[in-house]
Amino acid sequence: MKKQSARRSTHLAWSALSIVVLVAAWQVAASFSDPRLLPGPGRVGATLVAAGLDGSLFTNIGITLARVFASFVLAMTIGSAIGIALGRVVLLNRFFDPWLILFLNLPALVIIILCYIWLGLTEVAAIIAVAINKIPNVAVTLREGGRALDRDLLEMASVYRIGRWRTLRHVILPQLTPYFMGAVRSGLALVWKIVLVVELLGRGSGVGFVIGSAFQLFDVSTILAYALAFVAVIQMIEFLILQPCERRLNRWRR
Amino acid sequence: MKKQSARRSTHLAWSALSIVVLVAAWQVAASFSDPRLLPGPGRVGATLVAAGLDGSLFTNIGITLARVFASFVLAMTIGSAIGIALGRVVLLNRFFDPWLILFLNLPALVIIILCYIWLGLTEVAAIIAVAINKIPNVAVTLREGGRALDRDLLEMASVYRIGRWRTLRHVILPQLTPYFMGAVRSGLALVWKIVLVVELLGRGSGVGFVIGSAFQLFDVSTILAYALAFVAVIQMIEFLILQPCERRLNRWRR
Amino acid sequence: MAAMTGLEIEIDDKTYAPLASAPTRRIFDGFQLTVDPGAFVCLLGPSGIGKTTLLNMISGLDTDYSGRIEFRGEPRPRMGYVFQTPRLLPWRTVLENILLPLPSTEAARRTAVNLLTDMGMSDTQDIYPERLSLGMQRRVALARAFALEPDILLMDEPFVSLDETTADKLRDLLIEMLAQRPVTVLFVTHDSRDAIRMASRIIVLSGSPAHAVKDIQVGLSHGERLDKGAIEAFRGRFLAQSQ
Amino acid sequence: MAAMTGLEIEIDDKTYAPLASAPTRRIFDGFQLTVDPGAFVCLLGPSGIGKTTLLNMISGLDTDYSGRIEFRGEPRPRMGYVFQTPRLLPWRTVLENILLPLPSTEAARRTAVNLLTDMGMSDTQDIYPERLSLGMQRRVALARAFALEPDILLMDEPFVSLDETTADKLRDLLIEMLAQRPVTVLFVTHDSRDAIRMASRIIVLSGSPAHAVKDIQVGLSHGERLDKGAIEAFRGRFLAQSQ
Amino acid sequence: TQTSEPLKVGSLKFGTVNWLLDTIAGDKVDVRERVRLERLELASNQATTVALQAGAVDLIVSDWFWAMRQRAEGDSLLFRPYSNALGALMVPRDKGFSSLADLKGKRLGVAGSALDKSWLLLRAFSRNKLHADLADIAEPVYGAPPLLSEQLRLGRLDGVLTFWNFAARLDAAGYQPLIDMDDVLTELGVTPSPPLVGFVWREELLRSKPDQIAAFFRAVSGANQILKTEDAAWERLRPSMSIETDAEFVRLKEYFRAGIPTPWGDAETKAAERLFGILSELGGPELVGPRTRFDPTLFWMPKG
Ligand SMILES: Nc1ncnc2c1ncn2[C@@H]1O[C@H](COP(=O)(O)OP(=O)(O)OP(=O)(O)O)[C@@H](O)[C@H]1O
Ligand SMILES: Nc1ncnc2c1ncn2[C@@H]1O[C@H](COP(=O)(O)OP(=O)(O)OP(=O)(O)O)[C@@H](O)[C@H]1O
Ligand SMILES: [Mg+2]
Ligand SMILES: [Mg+2]
Repeated sequence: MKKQSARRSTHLAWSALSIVVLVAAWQVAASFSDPRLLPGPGRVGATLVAAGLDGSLFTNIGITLARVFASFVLAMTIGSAIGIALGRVVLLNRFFDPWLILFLNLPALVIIILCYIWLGLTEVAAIIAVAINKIPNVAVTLREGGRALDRDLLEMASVYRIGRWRTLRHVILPQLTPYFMGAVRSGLALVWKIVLVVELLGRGSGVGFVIGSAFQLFDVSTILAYALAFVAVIQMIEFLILQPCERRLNRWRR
Repeated sequence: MKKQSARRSTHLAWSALSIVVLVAAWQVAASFSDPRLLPGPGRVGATLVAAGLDGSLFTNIGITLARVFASFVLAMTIGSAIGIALGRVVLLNRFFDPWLILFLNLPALVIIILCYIWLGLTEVAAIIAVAINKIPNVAVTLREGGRALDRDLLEMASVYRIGRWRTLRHVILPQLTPYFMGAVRSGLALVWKIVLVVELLGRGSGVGFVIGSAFQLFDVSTILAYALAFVAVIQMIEFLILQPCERRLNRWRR
Repeated sequence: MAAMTGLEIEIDDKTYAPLASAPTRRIFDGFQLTVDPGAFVCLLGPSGIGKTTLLNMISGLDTDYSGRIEFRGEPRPRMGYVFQTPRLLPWRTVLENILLPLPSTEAARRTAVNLLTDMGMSDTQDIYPERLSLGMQRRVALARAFALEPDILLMDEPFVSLDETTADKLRDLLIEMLAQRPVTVLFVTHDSRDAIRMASRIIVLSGSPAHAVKDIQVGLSHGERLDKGAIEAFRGRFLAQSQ
Repeated sequence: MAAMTGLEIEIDDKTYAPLASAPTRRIFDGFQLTVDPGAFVCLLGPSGIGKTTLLNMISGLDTDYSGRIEFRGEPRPRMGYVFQTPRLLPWRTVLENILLPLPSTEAARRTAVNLLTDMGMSDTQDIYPERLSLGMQRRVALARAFALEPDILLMDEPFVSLDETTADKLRDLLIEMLAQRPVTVLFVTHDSRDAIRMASRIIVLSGSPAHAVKDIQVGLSHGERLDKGAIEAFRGRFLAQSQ
Repeated sequence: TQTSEPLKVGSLKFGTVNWLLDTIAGDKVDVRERVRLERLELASNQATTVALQAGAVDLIVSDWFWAMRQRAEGDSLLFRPYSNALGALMVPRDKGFSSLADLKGKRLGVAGSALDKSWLLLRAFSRNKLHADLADIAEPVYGAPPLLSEQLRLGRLDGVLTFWNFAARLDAAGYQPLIDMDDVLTELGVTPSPPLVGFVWREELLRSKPDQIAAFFRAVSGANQILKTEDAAWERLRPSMSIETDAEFVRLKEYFRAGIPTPWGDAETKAAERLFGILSELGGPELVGPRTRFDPTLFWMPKG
């Protein structure tokens, strides 16, 4: 029966230890290889500081983050709605299953090109392209959740006629939490990766743009610096938003 | 109480209808736009037939499919093991959570470049690169599943001392089925998309390579033809493997 | 005051599909039952005969049968169903669970809290159900059904997992509720004493497919119902050979 | 033959952490109980007092208490636990559920099938549990515990949801099993008749934190146990005021 | 005084086109020629073609095969050379490779794919010279140019056929061209060797922004002139060239200067037609496109 804050701080200690070990492993690996090919933490750190000082790091991460955020929200909302509907209504699923498989497996490239061509090389096109890429993934995950719902509770909801909205809110959504959290986590990652491609193919700013350019010059240090900076941001989101959220949502568990 | 076969055939009818509607929608969209930018079903079909006749379609799809399959199996096995372990053992999760987030968010490009650099431009490097990209996604999904396990049943298993292996097989894995199926579906799609990138960057064959070349020539028709051919393969896998499998696994549900 | 609700049940055939290697089970075949408005009907019968199935059909959960089930009085009566397991939402607190089917008014809240207090669970209203003992969860499920002020109350062995004192208290609560509002009750139990103590009519099911082997009007007075001797006597007279 | 297993229980403190806005509940505080090898101990007590908690601690599921629970005879006795809910694996058939804790031998399989037959469930062995009635599921859970040939048998209200005939059959089965092998039984029930009929010792829990308010050796003969009058008399004498 | 609309140019952020555009801006050639340029910098070659298709830019740099194919598909593009520089087959200086024959059994990196134009030409060349297909006697490894350069440096490859800017950097790092694409073309009878890459834009642009186009090309040749003769202009570019060694800088400058194109004339068109013939024979419709015929009207020659 530790206190809340004590638990929080041992948790942080573990994370810190983990990161230290990771960096050490990286350092060891780097010391065995050409610094051009795998620059060590020091070198990447220096690149990071330089990019931070001239401001380009923050601008680019900021821009990318805004795109990630916008398309993530769009994709999660639409994807969850589609997934739950398909998971609950058999006929809908029968009909739309092939569509889902199509969009799930359409290469990102195809969707991105078509979006850019149709909507122009604009911010809106970029965000829609990313969202379209991600929506089927969310839908597929939540559809599984929608199928695995507890029948006892659904029956209870139907006998007590609590209505669609309350059923959704009190009976269905809480059961989907783990699926949703899974979709959020791998979704955030996926969206960010697609944003990179989208930026590579048609934006003149953002981390994807920087990484793409750095790849042309084979500047691994810059690639890693930007990638890690973004990972750090996600790590923060995980700590400050996702985990507290999850703790709250799982409070009821024995 | 319809017979099994009748049910199967109405199911097929629905799918057929769905695909017909999809193609019709595509035709309509295509007729409103430049055939270079969005070729209609006829044109893409012609490309498909041509590619099929000269055999390149089958070779390339075959090669890509082999890569998809190898990396998929690798990623699902390792990813599930990691996910379940992290979901069940709190300390492991505390320690490895930052690693997972790192690998989850490392851009595909970074992993692919590093793999190619370290292992050479080889088949093994390609498959490992794809697997490393996918493993964290599987792990994250299954970790959520591992956390949401029914505690009553786990307690039963522990009191009756049925052992680790039986607990895993009879108590844990069946509960993870929906998470696993979600991971399989979005996983297959993701792996195929990463294989495309991997082929684009360092292989001289496969669908990704063809699509990459077609993209350079802005040959949307070939891109769509290959993408759709692959989607058709996945659709077959869905029908012939995943759905029967799922029906079997869900037999027990009321 | 709501119109009283009667029930007309006519099940021509209820069969569960043979699944896996299980044999087809025909549960009901030409089963008929008419329940008068305001009646308190107890269903007795061996385990696995189809009592829960019957309640599920009445509640509308199970529609996969041929026959008809009609309500008289209210066409869409308010229904309370105390399932055989508590079926609480584990992610909602006790109070939230009870309030779930109710309108979000202060009055509803007061009713719920009072019910909990009457059931001896006043200090649990903010607890999540998995932290309660099973008997406590059952009481919450009962409170949920009572709070709704149902026209028809289906109860599937509501008083198991409860000690005799608590069960008595709940019986009183139920009887009190029935005295205030007219409710038609279908009450499944394995405890024939329970049945005699409360029912206006006892139906004993038996056989496969199930049919009513006994259909007894319980004409005991309030006083007799409180007298253990009278109950045992009734039991000896009507139910001794039934099971 | 396995050594008989006794139990030594000394719980200094068992408290559930206060969660959300629920108050801290101290369930046991200086609770002591010694169970002789081969005893059949019935635990009676109001709902929510801590009976299940006690069984969970004995079974090793709950280790979050201060105190000690020791087995005498076997240090790691084979344990059968009939939980308050059936806890069957819904994705395994009835037979697979029973075989789960057993070695994969033909003998084990025969035992399981025979037990099912004795419980009147011979035709259900290949059915998935969710297709059974609750009473049938409970019987499967009982079969699982019996098939294991346990040294200690913990039973949490095993005979609820069963009609009186079936319950009697199961009681006989249990008694038969006890006659063949020495088993130490802890049996939670709310049915004092059940307790008197079977127990060698009855412990009545009460209060918060819980303590034994009565600890009765039941010295009835086999004949008396079958006699309803004797049981009612015993009940009147020892348990009347207990609840 | 500039009231006209700007000309939108799409280019690779670290591409060589940017050196030209930077010089135009740095030496105020644009002001002199009275053209306003709006630059969209992108991160990959594909991105520039997408930008052109999506109408986000007026003008990009690409190769004329691509443009001709698009033209055959109905997209009326025009082309004007930007650089004569072609790729080269780079090998380590110290391994004693002196001719193609030495590459027998070696691992050979090929930028792009099996359908890369330089690779097809090199194979034709080897068939002429060695009477053997290079694809058979050597082991080709296809990949992205940056990856190939690294593999070569790591010694995992014995030679790399790559684009000129990658070749230049390799040249500075201890590698030499074993064979230049110029020589290959000459051997195959394509003379003068026509530039492959150039500016590509839509015909409409000649109507909507005719003055800007003319002025832009004047500015381009002005800037080329500056880059050809003045080292100071290069010093200004140096920070954005991501140079690691002085040698790299020198090589890049040399290669660039060597590639500054001469005006396109009829001889070039002839050579291009011949090249097209060879390549469509080697690569088939997959390379040039099923509907593509050689179309001399692609090559824009300003009047006067
Ligand atoms: N979903 C189902 N699929 C197939 N068979 C079922 C299903 N539900 C119940 N049954 C069968 O129907 C019969 C009646 O079940 P029901 O649950 O109605 O019994 P019950 O009278 O309520 O028994 P109990 O007193 O044990 O609760 C049982 O034999 C059971 O095996
Ligand atoms: N996981 C838990 N967290 C917090 N409190 C709990 C938890 N489990 C049980 N309790 C509390 O402990 C008390 C005893 O619970 P227990 O389940 O042991 O009761 P019981 O005697 O078995 O009751 P019943 O006869 O109703 O099954 C109850 O008041 C319950 O609220
Ligand atoms: Mg039942
Ligand atoms: Mg209990």
